[in-house]
Amino acid sequence: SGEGGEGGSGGYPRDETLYTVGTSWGPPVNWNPIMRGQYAVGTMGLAYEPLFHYDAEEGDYVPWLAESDEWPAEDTHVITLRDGMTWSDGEPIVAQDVVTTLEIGQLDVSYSNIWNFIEDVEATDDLEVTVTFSDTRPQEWMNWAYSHGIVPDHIWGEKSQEEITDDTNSDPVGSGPYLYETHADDRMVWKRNDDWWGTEALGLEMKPTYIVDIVVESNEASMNLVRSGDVDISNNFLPGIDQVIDGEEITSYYDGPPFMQSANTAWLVLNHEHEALGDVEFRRALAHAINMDQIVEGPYSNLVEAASPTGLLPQWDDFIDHDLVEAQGYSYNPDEAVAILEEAGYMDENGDGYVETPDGEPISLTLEVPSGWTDWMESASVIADNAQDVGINIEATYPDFNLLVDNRNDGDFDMVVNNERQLSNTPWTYYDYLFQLPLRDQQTTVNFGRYENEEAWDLVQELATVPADDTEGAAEITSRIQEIQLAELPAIPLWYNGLWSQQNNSVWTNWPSESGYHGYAAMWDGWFEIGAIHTLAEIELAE
Amino acid sequence: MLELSHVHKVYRVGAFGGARLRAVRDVSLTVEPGEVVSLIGESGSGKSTIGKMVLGLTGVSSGSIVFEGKDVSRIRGFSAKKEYYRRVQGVFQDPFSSFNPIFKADRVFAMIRSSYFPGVSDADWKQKVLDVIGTVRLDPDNVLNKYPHQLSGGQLQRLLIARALLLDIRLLVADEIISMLDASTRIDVLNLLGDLKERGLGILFVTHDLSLGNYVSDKSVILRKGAIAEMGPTRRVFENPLHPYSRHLLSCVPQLHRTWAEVDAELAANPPEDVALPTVEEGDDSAPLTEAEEGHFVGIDQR
Amino acid sequence: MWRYMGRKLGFYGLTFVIAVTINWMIPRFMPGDPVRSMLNRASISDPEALERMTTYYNEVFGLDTPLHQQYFAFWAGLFRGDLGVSVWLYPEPVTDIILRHVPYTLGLLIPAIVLSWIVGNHFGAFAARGKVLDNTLLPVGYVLTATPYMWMALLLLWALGVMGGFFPTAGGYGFALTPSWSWPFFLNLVTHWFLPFLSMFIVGLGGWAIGMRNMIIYELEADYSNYLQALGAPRRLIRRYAFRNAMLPQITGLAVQLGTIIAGALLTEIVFTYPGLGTLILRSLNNNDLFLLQGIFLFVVIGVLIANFIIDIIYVLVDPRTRVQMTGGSS
Amino acid sequence: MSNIPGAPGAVDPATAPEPVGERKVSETLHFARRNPKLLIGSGIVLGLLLLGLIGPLFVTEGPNVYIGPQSQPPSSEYWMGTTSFGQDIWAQFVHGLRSTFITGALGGGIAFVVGTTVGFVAGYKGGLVDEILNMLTNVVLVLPALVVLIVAVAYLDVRGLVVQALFIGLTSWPWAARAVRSQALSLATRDYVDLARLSGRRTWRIITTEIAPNMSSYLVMSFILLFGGAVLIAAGLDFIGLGPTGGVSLGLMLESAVQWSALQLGMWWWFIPPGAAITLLVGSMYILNVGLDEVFNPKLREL
Amino acid sequence: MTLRVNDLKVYYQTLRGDVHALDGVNFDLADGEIMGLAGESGCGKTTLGKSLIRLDGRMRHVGGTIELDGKNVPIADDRAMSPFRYHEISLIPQYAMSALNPTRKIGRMINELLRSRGVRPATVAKELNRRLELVGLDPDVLHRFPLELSGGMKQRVVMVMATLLNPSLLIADEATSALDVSTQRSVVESMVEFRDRGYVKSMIFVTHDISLVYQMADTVMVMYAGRIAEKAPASTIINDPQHPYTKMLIGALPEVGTTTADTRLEGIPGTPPGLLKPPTGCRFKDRCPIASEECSETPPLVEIDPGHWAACWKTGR
Ligand SMILES: Nc1ncnc2c1ncn2[C@@H]1O[C@H](COP(=O)(O)OP(=O)(O)OP(=O)(O)O)[C@@H](O)[C@H]1O
Ligand SMILES: Nc1ncnc2c1ncn2[C@@H]1O[C@H](COP(=O)(O)OP(=O)(O)OP(=O)(O)O)[C@@H](O)[C@H]1O
Ligand SMILES: [Mg+2]
Ligand SMILES: [Mg+2]
Repeated sequence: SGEGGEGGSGGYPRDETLYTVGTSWGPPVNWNPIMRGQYAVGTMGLAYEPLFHYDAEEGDYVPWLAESDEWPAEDTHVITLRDGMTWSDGEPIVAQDVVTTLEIGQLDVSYSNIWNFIEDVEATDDLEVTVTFSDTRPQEWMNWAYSHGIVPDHIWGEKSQEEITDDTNSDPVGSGPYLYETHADDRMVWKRNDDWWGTEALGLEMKPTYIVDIVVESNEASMNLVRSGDVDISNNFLPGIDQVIDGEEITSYYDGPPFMQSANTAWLVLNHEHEALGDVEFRRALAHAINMDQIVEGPYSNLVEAASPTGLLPQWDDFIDHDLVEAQGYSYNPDEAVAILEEAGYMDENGDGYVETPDGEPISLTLEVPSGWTDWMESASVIADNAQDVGINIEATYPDFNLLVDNRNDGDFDMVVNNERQLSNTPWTYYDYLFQLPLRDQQTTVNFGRYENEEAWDLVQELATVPADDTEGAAEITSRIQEIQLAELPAIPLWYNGLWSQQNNSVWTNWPSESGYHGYAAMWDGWFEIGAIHTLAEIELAE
Repeated sequence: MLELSHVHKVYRVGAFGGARLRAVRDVSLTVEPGEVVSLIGESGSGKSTIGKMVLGLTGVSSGSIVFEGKDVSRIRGFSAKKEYYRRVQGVFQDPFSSFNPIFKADRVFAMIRSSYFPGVSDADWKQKVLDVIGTVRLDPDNVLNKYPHQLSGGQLQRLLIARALLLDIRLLVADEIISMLDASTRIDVLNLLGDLKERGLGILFVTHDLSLGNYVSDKSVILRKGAIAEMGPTRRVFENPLHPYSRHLLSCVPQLHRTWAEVDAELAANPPEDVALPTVEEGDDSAPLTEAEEGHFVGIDQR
Repeated sequence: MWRYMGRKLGFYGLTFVIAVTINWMIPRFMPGDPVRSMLNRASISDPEALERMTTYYNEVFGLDTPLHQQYFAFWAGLFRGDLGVSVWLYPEPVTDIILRHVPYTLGLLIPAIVLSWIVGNHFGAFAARGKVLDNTLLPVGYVLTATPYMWMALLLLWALGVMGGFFPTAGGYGFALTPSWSWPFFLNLVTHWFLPFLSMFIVGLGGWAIGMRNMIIYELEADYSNYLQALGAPRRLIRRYAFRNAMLPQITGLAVQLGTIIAGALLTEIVFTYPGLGTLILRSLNNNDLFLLQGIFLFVVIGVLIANFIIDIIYVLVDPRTRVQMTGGSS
Repeated sequence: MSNIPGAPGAVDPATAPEPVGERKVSETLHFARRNPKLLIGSGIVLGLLLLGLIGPLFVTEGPNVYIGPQSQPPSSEYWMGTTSFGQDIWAQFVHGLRSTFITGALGGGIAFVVGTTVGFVAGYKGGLVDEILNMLTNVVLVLPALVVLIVAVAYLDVRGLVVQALFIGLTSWPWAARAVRSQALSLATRDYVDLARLSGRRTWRIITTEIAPNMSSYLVMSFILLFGGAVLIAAGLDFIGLGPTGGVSLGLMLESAVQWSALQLGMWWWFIPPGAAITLLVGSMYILNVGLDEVFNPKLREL
Repeated sequence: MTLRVNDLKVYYQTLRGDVHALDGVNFDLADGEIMGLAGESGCGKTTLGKSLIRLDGRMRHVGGTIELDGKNVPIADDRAMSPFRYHEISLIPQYAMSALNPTRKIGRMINELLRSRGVRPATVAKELNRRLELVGLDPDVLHRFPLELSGGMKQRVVMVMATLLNPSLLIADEATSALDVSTQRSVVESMVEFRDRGYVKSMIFVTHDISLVYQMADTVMVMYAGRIAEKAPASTIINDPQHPYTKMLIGALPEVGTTTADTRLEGIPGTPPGLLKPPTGCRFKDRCPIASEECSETPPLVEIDPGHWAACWKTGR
């Protein structure tokens, strides 16, 4: 490559530096861990850390800043911090930091909804925090606890709402394994914190001295960089990467399809306020009409897998009721779709090739995906074609992303594709996403389809109260939820979006793989906390 | 019939109309039926501008132009203009650019017909056209159904006059109609003007050539820098030029039988008597005339 | 002369006011709400919090006052160099973001324009030398100008970057480097700059060559050329005069073409992910940061106006005709 | 992208357009038939047009349908190969060509109509009207079209071919207006224009029947340049993702080729043809224009 | 004898064939002679002027010879002509208004021209200033751009420039037609002055204005349709023309003092023939009131009086 001889030119030594790309889509401008979705890559995970991590492989919570925790009563959670940890400015990490972090949630920030169920938080000791709940929801609480970073009280304690939302926190004082080094419009550079508490406490030794995360917003540029070895790992969707992965120099988790681990589910969200879409039979017919293989093989060239009818990620296999799926699931079957439609009275009376409602009203639906999201655009047009093949008139449209979001939040749409929920500690996040009630004028994060089923929502709430480590108890509830889900099809799971991760092994090797170490090689927000941080310790220099 | 009184024309020149150019300054003159009035002057003296104003092709800055009792500069509206053109027509300097090169030459007749004689039958119209072509002494076979480039300048110029004659015109503005023609043909066109005069037409004849102005006109107006330097019956003006500028002009005209030297010698031998020229204040735009002898006026002296 | 400049400045001022007004109007009268799109990304589920934040951001972006106040506030901000706050990179000021990218665009544009103009003009003058040259070089020139900027960029990127591996394929400088005043850094900068520059240079070249060829043919037909020939002046002298005189309209051509060239630079940058304004435009589009987009628009307009003014001044300095007309020479 | 410097026809706005009489027509044909630039240029343009017109009739499936194996290089079955999803690039190509012609014709057409109207009115009316229109023209001319378009189009939620063409048309007319204006300005001083006014013709008829036909070759050339410019601008817009939503065009093909890593995967058959077609189309239009110029402009004719 | 033109034929090539613009032109020009060249438009005056200095791309030398000061002038050979141009034969074009490079100061342009013709500007600088003053120009004009001068001034500058190397022959093609009468007079008078001072040996003054020719020329040559009709001393042409064409032409000119009321002048009926396929015989015969049988033969140009040449069967002795 043209970058050849620049190692010695005052840059970062190549063999001490990990180059990453594909996570940030804009210049790093913000290191404020409270402002979810806006901060630079690594702000959460490399600089700020949560109380717990979650091991998605094992389904366990891993104490992180916390050393231990216990539930002395159903509505009380006592968390003890590790001793001897310090912030990067040298101040000790104490219980008050946790209290302050939680209390920031009383302002208008993204996690302010935890105060719906938290009653009080108190530093009962230098290192001990006691949280009491007005409404105990361990699954939801633990979700917060592992996904939100703790910030130092001595810096954040006195900040007002405005200071918190508008602060770029350009000199982040965190607890994590890396320190802010520098940034430019197209890169974010982290330097290893050699005093990190975890080296000793967790036995984790971070390999790269520097992590340079590069901002490149086009996947083709990213592809060039991985192929040339200018970067070590790319975390964006690279169309055609299947032709490039050779298992030697360029690797991903699997050597063959689907190449990537699954990261989240893409759902076909249906607007239940629409006459036909509100009819479960119609939905069922639609579900049968979609040829997922065509999407998987076409736009994705086998880089993704078709989703289970439950939509739960493979990592949540324990929560899937396989017998139920066997009995009640569906698969691509256009004839079946036609039959279902016919039986339910959806027929093409006017001869335009498309079915009408039983009342004879013509049906014409649009499937919206954001303009410019090319893989989705392609997929949407496949879905529309599939549906048209069984007589359902669906047209794929590609509005601007914001318009789509507005429409979606307002309930002003027929169908959209959405994948906002990631892999997490609990399928509760998915069910919360599907069934949350009550409906509001604006559905900004969940239940875009405005599906109303009190029974299902009660079950979801019940799931939230299951102790975090009670997998079986949870599985029992998820099975009951799935029964409703498969009968009702509130939304149709389409495919599992991959944890896009492709690595060039010429400098760093020993990346997570099917045959090797089972972890996640991703710089994505939220993934360090479910195991990706370990990857930084696992990788090794190539010969 | 036509009376210009204290006509001014100011052009705005330069982008944003920054500068002003006084092309015509306080011009007053009359044209009577059956009278040929020559407007004589060097390039840029405002001759064409006067012609254009009379024809309503450009506006008048101040003063009035009255034709048969109506103020021409106040004619508003398309149909009023059209009526005016029934009475007043013009012929321009360049016969070749007076015809749209992509159409046949006799289209100028058809335009008159469609505007003014929509009701006339084909046969009547044909007769009318043949009549006027006869009047201008052209052979219809030679000129009809031809493209402009197939005709000579003289023919074209005569066609234009014929075109004007299709209408019942009272006044013809002839702007340098012969300056582009060859010596051998220009005289025919000039003679034609003489014929028209006989028919009672008033003619405003614009020229820079003194001998030509002299040949046809009853009254001559010598213009300088937009203002009248001298005006009077042609013979008087030429035999007894009163304004120094007119004298200078006459001395420079190449004459066929007298050389410049002879002319200069003559002038030196019997120097013309000087007349008192009218004067104006600095910054005054008017250009008054003094009547030196009957009907013979001199204007201000502009340096 | 000063009056002329004053008038020109007046015109540019007016253009600027119109551009600003249009720019101000677009987000306010077209569909789409920037604040909402910003909140959409923040994934706030609590409806009350959402409402409070909407109010807050409306205030931040100055969308809460009556329209005319917004308009004046916009102007006032403009004079303070304040183009508002980016939605995408909230809370960074738009001006700061743009200023970081401008040097790259200028660094690409100015050499590309100047060099393609100079080389193109000589090339064109050379082509006008004879029929054979004319008939072979001319079509090449036309094909070059007809090439969409991004396609030329793609071809070069593919051939010399991806396939050949001679040049880096993205970015403004190597990712291993931190900007410094050192030779290695400078060289690195140049290797990244070269392909985008080359592609703009090549496309630009064709246009100027053709323009020059047409102008010079026209000048060689002019009366003064004819007269010089009649007086037996050698072709060299005549060509020199013709070239110089043909150059002058090419200067104005530069002003006319500026918009196109800038558009070309933006597209080229996008192909090479070169961190200039073009890439920034694409990013602000993809992230729906309409405030940033507006800011870039204003910047480009100001740049174009300044460039036009400079070209005007240059033109006045080199063409005696305009100079004389302006001082009101006698004629 | 609206014009190329010193584009043919823009060379010399002062040269009077040639008249086209009968003789001229045959002469023009004579030169036209002998002008390789004209012949080659129009040959390619017509060929591409034909391809865009009838090509889509011969591809059975829509341009975006997955019909074949993925990422195939050109073969006898898929003439231009397939995309990474197995779309037939040939089908996309012919459909894209068609919409490129539509955008060009529509965008160029709108720009042409606006530009010539503004140009004619400004040039013919002169005075204040001219100054205001001229100012407007210059303002639009100075603003960089693509950037204006990006900002404007970015606010549109759903974009179509027609809207795109409309926007392009509304931003790319000024240089045509300027050129037409200067031509009209010189033609409006022709005597036959004045003569038409004296014949009682209305303004718009004078513009359409006296002035416009005399610059028809010039107008044709302007349209061609506007067409080419519109195609290039449209391709630019398409390329940055502001193209018509859900359509096919050569620009969109380029965009998707880039987005789907055709460069990195060496799928040259995906990004070479659309760019080459645009270049070829616009380039041959320019060459055609030089040819036209050489045919119509007597100064450039060669025996 | 300065110039001897012998049976000169120059054609224009056009699509529809050759235009016989000069079809056998013979004349002599004596030292110190100013010859006015008159005739109707299109008769070949400009062509003749141009042939003597530079044929443009479409002109073709078909036949005939030109001798200047005893040397053959190779008009068909552009390269061989070069030494003659400016040094021997010079030109004041009709388009003097645009004959100067608009972007060069006049002085600089003259210097560059001189240098390119192998003359050191310094050697003629004094002469240049003197001549400028002679024609009434401040030498300061050399520091100005052409745009800053009026038409008459430019005309004079071109005149000075064209004659700076004292050519044997100066061709002035309609050099004063665009000027106002008073300017015209002063320019014409300076031309005569130049001849008198010997700056130019002889001069061909092309014009369509016969009265102007009378003011300055020693001899007048009248052309008709690519041929010479008559050549004679100026006063003879005006007062005693012999060729019927000349007679009619003179007869058609009004004079200051004549009016329609006194005399009615008559033009020449008809139009000159096209030169694409010129008629055989005398080209004027179709318009000639005294044409007869013999006119279908081409009349030779004969000297009917000393210094008076005419091409007409009727005038021959
Ligand atoms: N449309 C115009 N705008 C500005 N100035 C004009 C316009 N028309 C004429 N002029 C100016 O007005 C003055 C008088 O012009 P006009 O055409 O009347 O002169 P003229 O006497 O006819 O000259 P010529 O003999 O050259 O035709 C000139 O200085 C001319 O430049
Ligand atoms: N470039 C040309 N191509 C073809 N024919 C030409 C060309 N130039 C002149 N002619 C023809 O040659 C003949 C002589 O033209 P020339 O210009 O010498 O006439 P002229 O006497 O100078 O006329 P004028 O008084 O109008 O200047 C004319 O019939 C003319 O049509
Ligand atoms: Mg005039
Ligand atoms: Mg001539």
